[in-house]
Amino acid sequence: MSALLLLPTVDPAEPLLDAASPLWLTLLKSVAVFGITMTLVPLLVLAERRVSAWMQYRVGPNRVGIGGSLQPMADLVKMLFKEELKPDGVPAFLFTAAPAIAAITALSMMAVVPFGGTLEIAGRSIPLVVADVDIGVLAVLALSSIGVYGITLGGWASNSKYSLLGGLRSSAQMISYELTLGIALLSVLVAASGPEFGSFKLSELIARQAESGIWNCFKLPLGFVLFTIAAFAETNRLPFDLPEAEPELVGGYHTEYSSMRFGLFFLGEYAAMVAGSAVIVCLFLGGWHFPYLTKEVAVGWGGALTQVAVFLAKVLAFLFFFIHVRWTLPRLRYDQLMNFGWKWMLPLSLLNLLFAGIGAALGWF
Amino acid sequence: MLSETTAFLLFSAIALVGAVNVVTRRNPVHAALWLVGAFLGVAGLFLTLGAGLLGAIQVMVYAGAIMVLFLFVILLLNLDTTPFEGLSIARGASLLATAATVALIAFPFARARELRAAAVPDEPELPATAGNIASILFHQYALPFEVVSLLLLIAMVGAIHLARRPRRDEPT
Amino acid sequence: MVPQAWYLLLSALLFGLGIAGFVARRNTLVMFMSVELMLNAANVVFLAAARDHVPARGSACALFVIAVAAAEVAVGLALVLALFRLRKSVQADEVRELRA
Amino acid sequence: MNLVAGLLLILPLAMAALLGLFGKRLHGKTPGLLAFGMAATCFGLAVAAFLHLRGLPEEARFVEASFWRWLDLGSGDQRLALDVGVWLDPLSVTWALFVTGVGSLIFLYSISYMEHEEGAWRYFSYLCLFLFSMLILVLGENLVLTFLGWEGVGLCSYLLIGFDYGKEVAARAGRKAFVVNRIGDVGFLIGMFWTWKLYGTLGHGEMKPIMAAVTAVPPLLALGYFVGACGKSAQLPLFVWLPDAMAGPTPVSALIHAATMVTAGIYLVLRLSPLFVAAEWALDVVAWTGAATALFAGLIALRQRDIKRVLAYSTVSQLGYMFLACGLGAFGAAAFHVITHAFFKALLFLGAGAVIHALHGEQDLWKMGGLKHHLPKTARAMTAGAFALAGIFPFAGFFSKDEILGVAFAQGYAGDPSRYVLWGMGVLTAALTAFYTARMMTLCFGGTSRVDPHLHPHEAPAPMAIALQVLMVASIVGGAALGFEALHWMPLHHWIDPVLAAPPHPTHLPPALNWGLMALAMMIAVLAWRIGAKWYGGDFAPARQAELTAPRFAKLLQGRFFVDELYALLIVRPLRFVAELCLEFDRRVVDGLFRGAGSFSALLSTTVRLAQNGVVHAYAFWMVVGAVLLLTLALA
Amino acid sequence: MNDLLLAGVILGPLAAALLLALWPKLAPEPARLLTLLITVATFVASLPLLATDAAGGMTRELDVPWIAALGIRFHLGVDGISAPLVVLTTLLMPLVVLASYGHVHDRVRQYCVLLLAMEAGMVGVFAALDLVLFYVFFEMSLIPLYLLVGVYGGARRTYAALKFVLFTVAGSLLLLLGILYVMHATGSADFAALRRATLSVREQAWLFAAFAAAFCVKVPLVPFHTWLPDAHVEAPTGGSVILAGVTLKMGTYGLLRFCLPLFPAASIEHAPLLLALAVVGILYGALLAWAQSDLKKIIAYSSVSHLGFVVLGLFSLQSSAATGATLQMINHGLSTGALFLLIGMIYERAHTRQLADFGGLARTMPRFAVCLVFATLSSIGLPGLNGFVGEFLILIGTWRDHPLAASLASLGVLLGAIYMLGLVKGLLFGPVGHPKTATWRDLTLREMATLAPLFALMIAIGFAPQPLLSRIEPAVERMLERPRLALEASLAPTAMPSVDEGAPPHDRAPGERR
Repeated sequence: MSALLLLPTVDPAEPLLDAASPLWLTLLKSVAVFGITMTLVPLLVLAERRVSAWMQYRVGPNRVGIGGSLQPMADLVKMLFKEELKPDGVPAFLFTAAPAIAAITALSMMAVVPFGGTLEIAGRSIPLVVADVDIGVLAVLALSSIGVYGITLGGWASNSKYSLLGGLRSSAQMISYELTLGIALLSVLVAASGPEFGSFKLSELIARQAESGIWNCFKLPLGFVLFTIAAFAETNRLPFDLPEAEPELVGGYHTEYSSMRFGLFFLGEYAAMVAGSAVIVCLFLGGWHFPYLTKEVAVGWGGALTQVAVFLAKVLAFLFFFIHVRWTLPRLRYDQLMNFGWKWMLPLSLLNLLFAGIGAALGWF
Repeated sequence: MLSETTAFLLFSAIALVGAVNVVTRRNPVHAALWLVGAFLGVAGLFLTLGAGLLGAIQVMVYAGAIMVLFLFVILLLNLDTTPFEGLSIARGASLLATAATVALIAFPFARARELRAAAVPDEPELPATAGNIASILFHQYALPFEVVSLLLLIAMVGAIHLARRPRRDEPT
Repeated sequence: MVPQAWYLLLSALLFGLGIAGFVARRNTLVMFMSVELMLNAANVVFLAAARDHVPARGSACALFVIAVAAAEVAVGLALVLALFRLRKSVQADEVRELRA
Repeated sequence: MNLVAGLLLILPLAMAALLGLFGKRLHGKTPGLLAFGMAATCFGLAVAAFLHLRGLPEEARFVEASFWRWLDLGSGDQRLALDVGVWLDPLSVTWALFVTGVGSLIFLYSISYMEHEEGAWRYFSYLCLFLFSMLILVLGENLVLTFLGWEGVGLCSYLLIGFDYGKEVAARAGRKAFVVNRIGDVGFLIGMFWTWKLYGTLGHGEMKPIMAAVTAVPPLLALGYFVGACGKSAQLPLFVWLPDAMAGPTPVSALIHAATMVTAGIYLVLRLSPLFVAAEWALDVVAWTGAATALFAGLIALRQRDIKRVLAYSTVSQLGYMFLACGLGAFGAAAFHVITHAFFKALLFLGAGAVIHALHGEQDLWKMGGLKHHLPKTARAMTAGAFALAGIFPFAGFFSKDEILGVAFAQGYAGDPSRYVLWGMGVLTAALTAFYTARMMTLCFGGTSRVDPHLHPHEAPAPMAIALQVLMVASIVGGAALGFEALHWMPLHHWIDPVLAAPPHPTHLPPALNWGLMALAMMIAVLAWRIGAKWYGGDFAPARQAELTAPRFAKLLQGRFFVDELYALLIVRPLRFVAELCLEFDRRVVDGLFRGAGSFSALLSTTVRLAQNGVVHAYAFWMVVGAVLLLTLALA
Repeated sequence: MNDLLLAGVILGPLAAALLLALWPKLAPEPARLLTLLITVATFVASLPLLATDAAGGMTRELDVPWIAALGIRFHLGVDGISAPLVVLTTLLMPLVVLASYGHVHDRVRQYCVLLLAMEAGMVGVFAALDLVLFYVFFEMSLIPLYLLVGVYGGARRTYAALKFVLFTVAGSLLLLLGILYVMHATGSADFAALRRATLSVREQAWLFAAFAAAFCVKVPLVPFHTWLPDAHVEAPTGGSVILAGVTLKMGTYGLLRFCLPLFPAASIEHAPLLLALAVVGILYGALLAWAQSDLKKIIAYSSVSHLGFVVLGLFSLQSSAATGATLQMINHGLSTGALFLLIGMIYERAHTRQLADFGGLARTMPRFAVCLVFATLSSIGLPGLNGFVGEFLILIGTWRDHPLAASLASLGVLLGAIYMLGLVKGLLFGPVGHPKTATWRDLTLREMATLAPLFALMIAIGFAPQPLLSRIEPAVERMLERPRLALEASLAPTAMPSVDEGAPPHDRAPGERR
């Protein structure tokens, strides 16, 4: 029997994570990323209410702080101190776990997004990304598919027909569009890698775009459009926000939720928006690269800051686009939504993939 | 700190606990969720084994798609919790059988593998990167690949046909 | 380098639990889940074995297993759905008509 | 000469075929006349052959003519070459002579006898076929042809006995005759096989030198032939068919069951006499069987009511005498008795036929009597035949029978006491013969008439009368003409003995003793005749008296020793029981076995079906168990 | 040197069968007439086959590769043994068709198709010289007969047909196994090659058992005979005639053609057993026949008895006995064929087969009476007719080596007389049995025409068997060549010089026989 219980031999040469980024540096970076996203989300909420008001020729929240700037803080306080309502006959653990899953998956997507190039300080080059995992893009996809659980369980756990139907509908929608998302992403990968397969890493993609100078959105315009629409669907944003649409399903899956649990769902949704736009920026809009401003090589503080600034500018622009779309396009009925997803988006994305494939083979990119 | 052994122990613990609960939970939804846990544990194991792509696919396909399907079915049918069947003789016998299977599989494998572990790998080191997997998939296993694709098509058609709600004019 | 034997032992345990679930449980859905467990155990073995030889090939095989599992679940659940529609329950032992 | 022989065979066959196919269209007497014409020509041919052979020197006195090669198989010593051909030699010509001679007379007789029968053409066609068979039996070149004739005559007797379809009795008697003959034939067959095995040939010509040279012959071989002879010539174990054969028309009885067919057995024994001599104790068996049959049949004849049955049993008895003669080695005497017997027995049968014809089918002696006034000529003829049968001096029977007794006594005198017993049995049978012949004659012709009143018997028509007259003359003259041993006038012996085997132990009686014996025999015959006539002449008082003294013996005789019932009990019924048993065994066991196999598989399938009980878990469980077993197997 | 006559005789009827099968609109009567013409044409075509090779070799050979991969050849050929049997088959066929006018009135076209297919199958069996081809024809001839009995038969026809098939197929499966093994062991399925191939004694024992099993069921030898009476009772007249006339001969032909020459050592070893079975068959069959009350069953059991004689002849390993046995196969075909035709005729009139119901037919149906008596005499082996020649040769040959068996067998001749004459007496003589006897018409011209050829042949073979025997004997001797050598070797192992098994069988120059 002794032969059986072989003790595992520790092999120092092959640590799990590469030595270049010691644990504390990763923690630091993750705190930084978390901090940026957490600040962006309430601003986003405020921005959305202000922009939508501006678009509808009304004022929007301007009471709290100067011109409503502290409105997010007010919302936050509301969320925290409102009474936690829990309908009876509800599986307690799942009821609370569902919004948490939604929020966690959305936030953890950011870990993979590269904010900038590599920062060269004190002899240590620090890639400005939390975890540049070599299956980077796939992680995004994986997390988005886990996100579905949050909504589904949320719908089921609140023990009411509306929320159940809402939950199921939204998850069905997210799964359908996830397909298009994946294929569009694939086309980008194919285009980026050329005849020989490159890698899944976002930083690699950005480098490729910087190298050729042309952003992917120009190389694969159809891919860019499809990816954005799919992103909208993934985050249940307006044209596709039927599940929690007030008139039909009374708030969809988060009808029964109140205060902080609702807050988490809310956070999840907006964090997903931020992450979605960040990924789009990296894939199609050249990430932190700007034709003349940024340089690929490792840069000092100045260069890094410009890279991060460029990246954030692009993300904010895209977020504005998100909000803009919400208050312009009418809501899609559920069957239209599903039809559009399966009978239009999917074939087009396959076409795009074909185009990307041919292009990569012939070396257009 | 986060060396491979600890990762292995952590993930296998998750997987095992998940698996046990899947089998023992009376409420199918809980069972499903524990299964998701088990899948994530196994995905982790894949990572420790260096197969990153598999880990992602495992999460995407198993946890993301298959389990959602399960949840759909469970939720749509809103099954109530099944009363836990007592440990009848059949149950006992079956457990005994499983124990036997486990012992049989584990024991020789462990021994056999160790003996052959030393054997020189017959092919050049092929790390499980997406590129290598893809090349194997499309060169050596081209036929199985096509067959599986056909299988998936058939499964789709079959599933649709079976689960289709019969239209009014059709007999149920 | 965790020795392969441990992976195999783990997969054996998973497989055993899968069988236990499959054989012992009445509910068809749980039986399906246990089958998934078994398939996962198989995947683990694939990769564990491949790690010391040709890692890529292990993954390729695991991929096939996953594909097949997906197909199987699709059809299986469709059947369960049809069964439920017919019998209003998914207890395996209530469906005994298919008998010689 | 071949032509003569060929014709002898072809003519009867052709006539039989002719009558068989076109007989229906010929009416009245024509079929009979045609048949008689053919028979007469055959007789002429036989005489021609006889004369031709007399012309030849003694040792070359044979003619062999083979027409076509019937069978030729094997090579070297296992060669089996048989031709269809003729073998004429004194023995076969003698037989041919009296067969065709008596035969043509009976054909003549049958013309008028069968005049009113509607199937007459069929009758004559069978008779011609019979004549062909008898001739080929006698003239056949090898034993197989003899066997062909042997079965042919059996067949014809079957057809002729069963001639009158309607009568169930006739049908059964025919079948009985054929079957019993067939038992004999089996013996004949086995004999033939054995001969071929030992001597490699069956042809008479080829066997002659071999038989002459051979010293030790397995007795069973000879007995095989003897069984065949017993079957055909109705000896003790196999005689039961002859009395029943009387169910056939009377001329048939006369021709087949008195003159010709029954003598075939003797012919066979004579033809193979050297074999019998060489087979140590075979001849003794023949002798004793002959004597026993003679005595046995004689006893039964005493109390028979039917005139034809009396004659039938007397035939069996006389045949017994012939076999006794063969057994004693006096083959010539046997032949002599055969010929004389043919004459007077044919005469008696035809006479009886005339009587029955006159009484419109009445055969019971107790319903006859006083017929000598109505049928004077028939009565005279039958009396001559009766005297010949009884062995009274001038008549034929006396000489041949006496010769046989003489040989018996001589051998006893020469030192073998058992021969004396045989002689004693012979003498006793002679006495019995005389007695029952007298009884028959007086019951039939003498005494008061017990005939049915509105029957007025009339004399037999011309053809029948002629036949009777010729035979009467033959019965009277025949004996002395062919051989008066005491006077050393033995033309028949000189003619036939060279062909036959020399008697094993030749004896010679001093003339005085010879004459003494003849006188004794004569005296016994006359005495027995007078007693018989007296007993049955008047009011049967003495007969009834005798019955009272030995009632059980009388009933035994009356019931014919219950031989038929005995056979039925010992052979027929057990055989049928075995057959039934086999049938039951066959249906139940053999068939059951196979049907059982069928039901067993059905049983098997029901048990296996139980495993499919529809419970998914059971299937799962058994799958696992199977996997476990496989694994242990693989790993062990 | 391929000769197409044999192929013609086989494929002719087969093609005709197909033609008829695919011609639904053909009315019954023309179909029957067409079949009659075809069968007669086939008979005429098969006559030249009788000119067999004096040395006993194969004539009219057709050797064409059939399944080249397995080395199986479409190899046909006829010698002294199979030529007469083929001609017997082609002779019986037109008679069966002629007889069908009496009792087959519905589905006539299918009846003809079955007959033609069966004829092709049976001729194929006798002409095949390749083991696999033989097996194919062996099975092919089985199916139409099954349908014939199963569709056109009497009350329990399905039971009888199924039983018949199960028995035969069970046997022939063993045969197939045997053939496969032989092909595996010797590498070829061709008869000529196999006759020279040497197999170990143990192999031969097993193979002999397998081959003999299939053929004994077909013969049928006693333990396997229970299917025969059922099949006959339920079969239509035509079916019975063919079943008795030819199908049974396939068993004995198989024994002679395959068991004896291919497995000589095993043949001698098993000879006593088979002789015993044969003798039992003769006596047991005769006894059963006597205890029967159904006409057809009597004849069926008589067939068991007669074929017992044939097997006796074959396994006495005597050339004259084996020749007699082959002749007896043909005689039995003629006499039993005639008897079944006659019973069919009486059945068409009386619609009952119980012997007890009949009686006194001779008066009202004289022609029927004459024919029945004639056929009976031939069947019980009256000298002068064909039956006797066969039985005589068998018994005289067997007597040389097995006197006891031969004498017991000759008892069979006696029993034969008993039950057959019982049959004849029951039918023809005695008081009138069946009330409607008077109404029955005597044999019509057609019925007489059916019987005439059979009776003619009976007389011809009875009086002059030599032309036929001279053809059969050399072929039979060639078959018995190896078993006899093995027998002599086993009897006197030391004296005999080492026998070169492989030497081609030396032909006995015809001259040498004189």
